[in-house]
Amino acid sequence: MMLIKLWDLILNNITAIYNGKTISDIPEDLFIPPEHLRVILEEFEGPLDLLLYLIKKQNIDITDLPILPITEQYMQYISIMEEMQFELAADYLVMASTLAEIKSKLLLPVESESEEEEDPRANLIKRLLEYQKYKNASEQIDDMSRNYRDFFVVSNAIDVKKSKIIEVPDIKIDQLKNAFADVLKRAEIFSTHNIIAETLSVRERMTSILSKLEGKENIEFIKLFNMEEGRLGVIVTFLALLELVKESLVDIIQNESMSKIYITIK
Amino acid sequence: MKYTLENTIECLLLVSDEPLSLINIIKILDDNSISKKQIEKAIDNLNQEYKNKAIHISKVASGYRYQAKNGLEGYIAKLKDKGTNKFSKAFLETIAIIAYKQPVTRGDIEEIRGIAVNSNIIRTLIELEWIKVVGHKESPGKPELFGTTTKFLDYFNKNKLSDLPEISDVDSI
Amino acid sequence: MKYTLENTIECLLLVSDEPLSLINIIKILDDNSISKKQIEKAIDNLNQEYKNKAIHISKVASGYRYQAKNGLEGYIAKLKDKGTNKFSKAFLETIAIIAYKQPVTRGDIEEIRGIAVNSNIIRTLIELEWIKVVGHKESPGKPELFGTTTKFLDYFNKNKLSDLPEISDVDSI
Repeated sequence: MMLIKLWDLILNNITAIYNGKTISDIPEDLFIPPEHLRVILEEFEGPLDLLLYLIKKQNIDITDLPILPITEQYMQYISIMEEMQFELAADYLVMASTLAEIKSKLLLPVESESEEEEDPRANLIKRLLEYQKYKNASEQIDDMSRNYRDFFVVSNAIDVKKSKIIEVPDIKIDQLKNAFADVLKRAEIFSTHNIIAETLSVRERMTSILSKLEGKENIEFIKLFNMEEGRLGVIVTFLALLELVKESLVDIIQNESMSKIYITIK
Repeated sequence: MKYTLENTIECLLLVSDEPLSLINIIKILDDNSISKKQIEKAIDNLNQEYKNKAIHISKVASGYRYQAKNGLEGYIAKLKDKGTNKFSKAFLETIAIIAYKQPVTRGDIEEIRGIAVNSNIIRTLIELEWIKVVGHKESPGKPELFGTTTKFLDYFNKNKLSDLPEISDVDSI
Repeated sequence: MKYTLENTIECLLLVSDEPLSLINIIKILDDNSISKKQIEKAIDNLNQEYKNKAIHISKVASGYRYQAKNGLEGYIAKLKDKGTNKFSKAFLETIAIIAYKQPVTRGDIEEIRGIAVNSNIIRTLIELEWIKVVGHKESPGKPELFGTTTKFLDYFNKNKLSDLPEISDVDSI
């Protein structure tokens, strides 16, 4: 039920980007997993963006904004988001009440004595147009040529001998942790990656395996394991190896079945 | 001076992390007899010398820097192991509003976008040194007013704010 | 090729953050007809051309890189005086990313921070022996992979990496 309603909203032409792929033309019988729906919902940058989408979808003349159908659709959307327990920004609800207010004002009989009564929709229309203007501007900025993508800056190209003895910085362990937490928060802003916290022991083991391999042709698989570490140690080493293979950093080689397995740097 | 003015400027620009303005260069050289004109001339001479080379000195908002000329992007891309520098829509909208409407407060940005400003975005913009606090609005709470910096323009290879693409008012959607 | 081999190598070495070995250069050029000898010769020619300049290409352990010749130390010191970034947020974040996400390339760090990595920070970390090159990623240009050292752990009085504070609820941050 919920999916069908949403279907209406998304089917028309929303081009949500998921993992870089456009999922605009999905066959009708395809089930959309909830996390994909979430991505589609997240495509909206706020209530104004959602309203603009609804208006565009219906080819409505914005200067004659039909408040009733738009309000209904907007509310429908909000309820889907709530059903999905999507963390709904309060701003969406503020907009809902603004719409309701405009609607009720429009339903009131026009009092002729107040000259030049402003159209209750005027302010909303103005905001929508203003927002569209900056949305366009943001797309223009996105299209501008930028460093490292469209041109390349030569910076710091020359090695300069350090004469002074380096001073060891004074860093507390918590600062390090907080710095990483900060960086993860920030990383959300740059939309190209997903960062998952992995257990440090696996990461550490990856580094130590690479160090062991550095300068060597190969190492026998079995030699990477230290039995004294017990089961957990073995598992950590194994996971680290898998991760290294996944990141194409090492190769696992076995010349014939049952023969010795070797690990080499790729 | 052991080297010509040209050779000295060449070395300084290549050593520097950031673009150097004429004033920066004069300060470093610490020689009253050298004028801005002379430095500009030396930079012209260098670019003349680089005519067939794949690099040149380019002028951006905060000064002069070396850039690769077109034609080697394919090689450089391999060299750089870069991310794609994609920015989220929220990030782009925020910087667009600041760039085109500056000076603006957080409240102004919220008003236009219709949604609360993500503090991480503002923090990132400040750390990137793309924006800075340029003053405080004369209103309750004295909110900070943000404006863009020369570093923001540098990133997009622009000299001044008016080099940004023009935007016009929207009257239909 | 639009540029001569000399001009191409000049540009690549200048744009690169790391020294490039002959093998690196050949891989980037991706042209079987170019031999190591030819590249060595081109570098010689460039250095010949730089005879009166304040820069030259020098060979270090991991490859070729540009260096300043003697004579401009005073100016360069002023240029670099702007602080070594040692206690900066960028420094802290860079070492934090290496510690928690190792092995990582420069590109990985840039992608996570969204900001270009300051080469001075990497150099300082290597000089401090807090990080080292633990391998090379199998991607064009074979970028270096950095990991932390035991010296880094010693500094924080830890035995192993997993003793570092956990970043538990990363998703909810």
